[in-house]
Amino acid sequence: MSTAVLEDKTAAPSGPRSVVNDFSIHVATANGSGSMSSNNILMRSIFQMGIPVSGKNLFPSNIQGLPTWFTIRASREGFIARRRDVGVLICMNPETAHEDVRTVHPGAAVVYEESLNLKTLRDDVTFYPVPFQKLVLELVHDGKLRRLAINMIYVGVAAWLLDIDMEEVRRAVVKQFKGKEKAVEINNRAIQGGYDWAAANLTKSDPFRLERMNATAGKIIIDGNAASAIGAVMAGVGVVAWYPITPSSSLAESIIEYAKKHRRDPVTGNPTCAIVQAEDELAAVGMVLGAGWAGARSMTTTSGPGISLMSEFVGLGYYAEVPGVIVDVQRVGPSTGLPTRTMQGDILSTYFLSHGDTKHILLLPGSVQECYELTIDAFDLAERFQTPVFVMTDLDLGMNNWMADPFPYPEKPIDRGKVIRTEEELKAHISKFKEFARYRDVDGDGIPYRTLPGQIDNMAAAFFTRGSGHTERATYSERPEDYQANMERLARKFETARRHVPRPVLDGSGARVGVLAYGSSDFAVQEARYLLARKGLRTDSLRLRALPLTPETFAFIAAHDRIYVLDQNRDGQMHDILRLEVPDAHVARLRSIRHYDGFPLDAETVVEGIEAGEKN
Amino acid sequence: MSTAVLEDKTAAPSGPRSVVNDFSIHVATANGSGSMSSNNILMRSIFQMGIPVSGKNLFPSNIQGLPTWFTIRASREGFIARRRDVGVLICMNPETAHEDVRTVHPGAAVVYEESLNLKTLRDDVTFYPVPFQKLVLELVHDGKLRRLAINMIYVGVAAWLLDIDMEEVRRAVVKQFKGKEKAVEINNRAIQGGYDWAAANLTKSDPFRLERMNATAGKIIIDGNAASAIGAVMAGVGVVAWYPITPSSSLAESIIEYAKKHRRDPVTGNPTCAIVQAEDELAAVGMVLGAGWAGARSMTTTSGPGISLMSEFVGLGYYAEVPGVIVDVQRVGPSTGLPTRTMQGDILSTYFLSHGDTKHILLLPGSVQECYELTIDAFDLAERFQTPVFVMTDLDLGMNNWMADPFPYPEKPIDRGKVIRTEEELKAHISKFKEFARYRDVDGDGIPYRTLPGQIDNMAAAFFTRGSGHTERATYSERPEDYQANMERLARKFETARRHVPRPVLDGSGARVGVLAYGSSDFAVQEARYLLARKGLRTDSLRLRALPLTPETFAFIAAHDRIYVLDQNRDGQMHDILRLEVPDAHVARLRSIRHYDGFPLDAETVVEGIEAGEKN
Amino acid sequence: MAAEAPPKTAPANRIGLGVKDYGGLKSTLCVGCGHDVITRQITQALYEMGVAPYKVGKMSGIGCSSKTTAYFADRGHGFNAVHGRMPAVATGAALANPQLLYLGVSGDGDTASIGAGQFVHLLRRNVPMVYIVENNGVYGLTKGQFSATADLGSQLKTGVVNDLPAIDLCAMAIELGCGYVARSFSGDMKQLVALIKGAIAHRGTALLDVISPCVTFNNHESSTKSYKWAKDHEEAIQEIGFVPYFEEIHVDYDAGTTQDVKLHDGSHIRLKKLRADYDPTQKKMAFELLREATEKNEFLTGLIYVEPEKKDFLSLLGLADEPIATLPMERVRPPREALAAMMEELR
Amino acid sequence: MAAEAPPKTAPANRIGLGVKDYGGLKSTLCVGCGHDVITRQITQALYEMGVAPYKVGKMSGIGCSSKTTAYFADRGHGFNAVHGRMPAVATGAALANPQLLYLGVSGDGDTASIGAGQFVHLLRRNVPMVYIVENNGVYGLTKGQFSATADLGSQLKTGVVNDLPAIDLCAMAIELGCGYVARSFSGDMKQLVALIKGAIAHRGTALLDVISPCVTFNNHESSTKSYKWAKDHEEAIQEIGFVPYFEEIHVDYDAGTTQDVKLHDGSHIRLKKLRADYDPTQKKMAFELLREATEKNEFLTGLIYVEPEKKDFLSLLGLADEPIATLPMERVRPPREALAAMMEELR
Ligand SMILES: Cc1ncc(C[n+]2csc(CCOP(=O)(O)OP(=O)(O)O)c2C)c(N)n1
Ligand SMILES: Cc1ncc(C[n+]2csc(CCOP(=O)(O)OP(=O)(O)O)c2C)c(N)n1
Ligand code: SF4
Ligand code: SF4
Ligand SMILES: [Mg+2]
Ligand SMILES: [Mg+2]
Repeated sequence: MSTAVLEDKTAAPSGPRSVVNDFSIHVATANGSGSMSSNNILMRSIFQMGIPVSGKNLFPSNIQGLPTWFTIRASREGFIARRRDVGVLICMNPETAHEDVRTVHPGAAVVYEESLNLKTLRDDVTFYPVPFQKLVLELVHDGKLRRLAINMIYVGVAAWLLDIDMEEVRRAVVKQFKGKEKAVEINNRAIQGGYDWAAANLTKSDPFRLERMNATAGKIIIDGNAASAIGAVMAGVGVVAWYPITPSSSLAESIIEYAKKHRRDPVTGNPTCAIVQAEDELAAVGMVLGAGWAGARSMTTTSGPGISLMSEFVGLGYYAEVPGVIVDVQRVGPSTGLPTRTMQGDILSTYFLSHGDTKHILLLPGSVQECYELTIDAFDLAERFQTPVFVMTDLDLGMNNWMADPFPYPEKPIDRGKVIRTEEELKAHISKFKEFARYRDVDGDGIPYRTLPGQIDNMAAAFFTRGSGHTERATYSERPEDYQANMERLARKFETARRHVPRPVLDGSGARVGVLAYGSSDFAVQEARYLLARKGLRTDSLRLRALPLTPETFAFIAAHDRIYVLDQNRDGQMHDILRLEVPDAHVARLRSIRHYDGFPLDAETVVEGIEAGEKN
Repeated sequence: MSTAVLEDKTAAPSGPRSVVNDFSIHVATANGSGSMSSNNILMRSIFQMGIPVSGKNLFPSNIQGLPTWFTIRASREGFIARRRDVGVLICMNPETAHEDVRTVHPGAAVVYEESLNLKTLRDDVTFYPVPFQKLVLELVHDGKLRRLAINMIYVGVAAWLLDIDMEEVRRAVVKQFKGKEKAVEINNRAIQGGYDWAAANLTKSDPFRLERMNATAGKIIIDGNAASAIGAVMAGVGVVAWYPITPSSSLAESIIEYAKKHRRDPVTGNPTCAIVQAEDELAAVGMVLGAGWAGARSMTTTSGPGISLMSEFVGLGYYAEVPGVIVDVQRVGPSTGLPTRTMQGDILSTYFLSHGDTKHILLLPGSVQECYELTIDAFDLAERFQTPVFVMTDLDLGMNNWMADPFPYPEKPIDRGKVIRTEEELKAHISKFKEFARYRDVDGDGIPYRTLPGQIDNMAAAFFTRGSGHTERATYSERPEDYQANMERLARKFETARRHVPRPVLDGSGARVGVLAYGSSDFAVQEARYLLARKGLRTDSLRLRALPLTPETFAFIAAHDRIYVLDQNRDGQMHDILRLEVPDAHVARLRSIRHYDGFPLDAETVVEGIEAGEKN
Repeated sequence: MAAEAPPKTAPANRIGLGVKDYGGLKSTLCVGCGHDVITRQITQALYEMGVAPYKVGKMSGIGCSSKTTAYFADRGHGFNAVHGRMPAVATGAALANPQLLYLGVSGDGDTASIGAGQFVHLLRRNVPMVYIVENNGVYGLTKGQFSATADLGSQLKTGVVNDLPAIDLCAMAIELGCGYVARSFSGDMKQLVALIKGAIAHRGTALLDVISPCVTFNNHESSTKSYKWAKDHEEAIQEIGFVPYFEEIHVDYDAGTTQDVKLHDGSHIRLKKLRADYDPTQKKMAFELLREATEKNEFLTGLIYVEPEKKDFLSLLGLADEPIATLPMERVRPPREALAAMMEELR
Repeated sequence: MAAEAPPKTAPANRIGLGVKDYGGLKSTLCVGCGHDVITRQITQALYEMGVAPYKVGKMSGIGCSSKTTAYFADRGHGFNAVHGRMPAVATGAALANPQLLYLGVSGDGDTASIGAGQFVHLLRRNVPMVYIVENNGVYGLTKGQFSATADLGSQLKTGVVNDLPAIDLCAMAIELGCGYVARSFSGDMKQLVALIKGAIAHRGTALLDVISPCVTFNNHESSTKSYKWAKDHEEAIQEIGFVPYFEEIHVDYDAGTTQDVKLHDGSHIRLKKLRADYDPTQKKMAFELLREATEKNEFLTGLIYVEPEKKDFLSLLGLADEPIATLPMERVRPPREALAAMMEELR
């Protein structure tokens, strides 16, 4: 198990003692070489054996030819965060082979194209040279197909080496190629060829093995972007305006796919979701606000650079109170940064996005299931609070493969917020509150009522939406009282949001030390707590699922002596937001742990950070 | 003096006891009615009498016809902040006359067009009805000129009422109309007419009088935008790209004027400053970065909405390390907000502007002289730190009239930072550091060296500027070590900046209570401290002049029990930044006082805030 | 009420409303501003077309011109977007609810300077809306700087000369496939009303580039966007009549001198040619006309190009006319089986 | 070295450099990408023109195309701006130092989609630079979505059909006053080199819209930007010869069939007409040509419009050729008297 392998690092080379269902497989190939299907098949086969898995793709910001790595982690305990140490390395990329081997942990098994001659590089790992080039010539006759097929051969070799059930592999192949006869047949031949060659020519001498278990029954494998897309489709999104940007593009593209099938009007058969590729992010968010103003559930998907470009429009949405959902699949910034690496780098700047006094609602999914659920919530909150709501995911969640239970059907009916839809509702409103004033706080929660353009043929229903100063009646005003009162109401509205945003997730048993994390950090945090516990350090944990902070968070901080705040960014952005909002007396309890090299967070980093903190 | 008049509020109506050189004159007119010249003449006349003055224009966001107010404050003590109470009200605008009179303080003197019939509105002020309409018919024969001339008549009336020396008035007229004979003559006639009519028909029965003193000799009157413009011209700005936006437009337009005269090459006679009106703010800041990269001192001027639009490009400047100066003349946000009102609303969002981990250098001028000086500093800092530097002024500083000593000539030579300009310098650098690596921290201060395009015909001098991940050698990189090391260097560079940005201004005598302010708040703060002292509460003050915070600020906070932080925004933005950066133990000392109705800060607000805080 | 209250005597239109019912707040623009004149023509056109005022979506950006949407049809909702970004907001609104008449008013700075990018893409998509540019060659609201439509060589009061060529919004619109492109002058009320009515009858983006003098900053001698200059130079290429679909057509016109164009809603626009055989349905002629006008520095007004059959953005997307905005939950949230199917695929 | 190392045997050019001296880093683009071919033509053109490599300012935005500025002339500085904003950065650089040759490479998404606004204004200003659009009709770097230059009706691999008209960058450029407008194809190396050399010789913005197939996402049967489609459909309107100013001119050409255009730096471009009497100095013809090409769905390449005498932005601003960027303090900081004078006015 994890710790065992952590120990392995020291005890090199590892003997015959076997490591079962708890190691990771690291495949090094070149971008655009079609290795993605092989890796999926490998991962699915393990998954189908009932073993918890996760798959992470580490790819470059180009389309073809640069190094790519795919890591499959099998974890009996069900830990699916990234882990630093590699059990089995498959070297298919000459460019990186040497460094790949050099950086692998002692005791690892290394499969490689024999012509690369890596054997001599070190003596504390087990080498398995394989003549991939030769084999592919024998196994695949159509030259055009070889470039891809060669990657299937290592699937076969790995299957033999790790005891992967070939039945499952064949099932995975069928699934991967959606039953396309020819493809299935060719790839199966290549895989079988690799398997047979390995059986005939290799002798197993490393500890890593896979054994059937029963921990994945009924589960699905999905990436966070697809999950968010399903959420949007189920939430009844009506207008999607987007501009392509890694790592968010596949979110919009999944919506297109799902909407085609599942968003036709049961009554008329017409599409009930309009999807537009905008000319840029300013236009995308502008369309979102236009649609939100007109009464549709609208959204856009983007990443850091897009968020910056949306900044002016988001201020308009905040101040004029127009709903809209913005999903930020975060990547490494600043600027263009590392488009294909993961980070939680936009938290602070998005929380305060746009000039003037602004604060926004941010939702923070911590799993693919929450990508689904919080995307649905985002639409309810956007319309309830009549403001742009952000869903902050990241590349690790959004583009990597995660195991999850099937998503539950949303039982909660859609909440469209305080909208006066008909002449009758208008009359009722007026008789209750004397008049309809767009920006008047008649309920004391800071949230006013709105009407939609073109719905009610009544002078009293019409109002003017603007980003300039306005009265409660939505008329233009520069009067200091009007301005200040409105800004105070907006602050009040934000306070109301504290009671409506998703609550944090607590795991507490009265420990003195708390671990506070959010988003994709959770997997590593939970694994780290497990490891720390085995080392005798008990911790409680709180996972934020939204900003503004809710009462539970303040209570958690009040209940612990030291709270370690996990940020996947340089500046400890969430730590800073907490510092701004917790009571003075508790400020000193907050400690910041930061991880920001572009790789997903791993348990060891968390363990090291907390252990270091506890030392002094 | 101030307090005396504060008392007046209660003692209504004030008797014959006279208030000398310490009250404000409030002129209510309509926008575009040409009252600006009259108000300037009135202000200048007082100024020329040696009495400290300030003039504030409260105007609407339109071009013609809406209410406008101009307030002239005369202050023997030299306090030039806005004051709430009005001594003398001049009502020229029928639209607002009633409210103007209703809101004036007891004891005030009210001059008004007699046909408005305001007398009956209250009995605790002194009314002076004047037949302006009739008078202008007699005094001005050319019908077209009457609309403007009528405003000159109230200058004459005020002169008589307040004992303003008509000699000074005539001098001011000449200055205002740059000696244009006809204009001078017509306006003098109107003014004299008003004066004579008043002398013949009014009896002075209010306490307000002006007396010659000697506190303005040699001083200038200027607005902050013109001051910044002079700063830019003296700093040797080479490229100015701007997009019009209130209240910053006059800054760029002043540069155009001053550059025409003073920025021709002494050698060739060619312009040494290129000024371009860009198509929008994204383009403006893009041009600034392009010019900064090519080696010119470049700048743009804008306000909140522009800052939001510049957000993506600013992240590029931060990460690719390209110098540029951005002046933000802040107005009331969010969104379009109140374009003609003042606020310090962009501090927090600008400090953290753009996605990813970013922090920027902000300079905070607190007077017109500092608009001049800190604009010069901004260019040095931008080139020294190879990053965008922001000068955060506001509408009150930028567009209102302020008294100041003439600006000193910049004795410090221009600092162009770490630039390798010649083949020789390059050779020297290489022999010292083995090679030229654009992003390597060879000096330990986080600041690397740069070369300029097209200057050195040597392979070693060339490098590639990009917003994506890069090595010390400026080559493309996605390696985690490269990324993290570079981000840490950028953080180090920011720490270095703490030792180079303008120091705060301290006024301390060991009091327990500290007042911490920045920008245009200073005038009100200093007046408030004076008032509090007279009430027995001693305070020390610190005025920030830049972010990041410098050691003096931490020392100041360490040395005081309670520190009141003045913010002209809703959310206490500077208070929050302090909270993030002060030691845990001092967090509880910070108290936030916020003023955000769009009017300039006044002393009473500060006094009330501090007194309230001291009570509990 | 509109900037200047229309005659109280105006008869009721086909939906029983008087011109007053199409009014808005009192204008806060400068006395004599061309924009206020256009506001009145918009009011008049809406009234004559019998548009239900609450079905008008008034879109604009930022500028004096953009303020004017508050001065008419105040039974309809209005949306002042941010500067230069009206097109995106209007596009989003049209997607959400195609049943409104989106009437956009923008300025030359709002459209041709900061807004150029969105303008280009709005036209390319052919989003159904009336897009009126109140073109005065300057930024009025920021006190008179040149915009990107300022003519080459024209002068500011301050004496500053514009040395960049003007962007011809009509030429750009035609190049980008716009199906209704007209140029007019705020001083030519009769023509303007007819062109606005035609724009309302058209389906797709209808662009009206209307010269609208800024009396405060660009109405002086050396200006080429002043009332005087425009009056002296305007040359209408047609005399424009409009026959709405709800009035029967009198066929009493001479096909030789007059061209009849049937618009999307069945209305007809009647063009009495003032330029021998100019045919606005011929793109080739339109380009030619505009190019020559620029070269010869002519100020031509009228319907420059029209393509009534062009498909608009919504039909290209296959959207129905029923607004997505107001569909009930049952019609937008997929049933349990649908989610189950999605999950099954992922097993 | 350039994507594919040029023959070592290449002779030295007029400043004694070989073609290798104009090379850059190894390309990381897909094997067969049209962009790499263009990179080689740029390298070749710089070499043949004898441009000092360190005097080249390589500008670009974001995209596969924008990456290519790293693959040539690595003795010059390069600047990858943010997506779609190369024009502003290039403009600022040109103002700071007019002595560089600004060579910009962008993509169709970078220029026509997000960049449309800045593109419009760059052209309007006529900023001196070579602006090459590597046009593949898709967003390569984000995996093949349609860009705004995708042709009406063209299809993605996924079967998605583009139902919006393509933006014709050449037509837009001419409309906006660009003085050197050409269209070419990465497969037509001879023509491309000549056109790039002409662009370098021109003063002002020189736009080259070069069809450059994306072999990974837009090179399939149903694509209208594939190698096959382009090869099958390309029709050159001229055969282009280029005579640099530093070589004496041979006047042996037939004025009837060949047109000689003298460019700003004294070089000549020789156009052997393949289309009877097409004259690229006639704006009217240029518009006509492009309009018809669009209607008939023709793929015409060559020098479409040229106006060698047009003033560029820097001369309009009255800027000298000496870079502002490097003026010493004495020449940019006004003397004491100047400040004193400013203060005096404010007394
Ligand atoms: C992002 C942004 N930049 C600048 C401004 C300032 N601004 C307001 S209106 C305007 C130009 C208006 O010109 P135009 O569109 O021609 O309208 P006009 O006033 O001439 O009718 C500008 C630059 C703004 N409001 N927002
Ligand atoms: C602000 C911003 N939005 C989106 C992106 C993502 N992005 C990178 S390249 C690109 C489009 C590239 O297309 P094109 O300009 O045609 O270049 P090509 O790759 O086709 O050569 C996009 C949308 C980005 N980098 N920045
Ligand atoms: S400034 Fe010009 S555009 Fe604006 S309202 Fe006045 S006249 Fe009209
Ligand atoms: S994706 Fe297309 S454009 Fe990008 S490098 Fe590959 S072939 Fe070229
Ligand atoms: Mg205008
Ligand atoms: Mg492309």
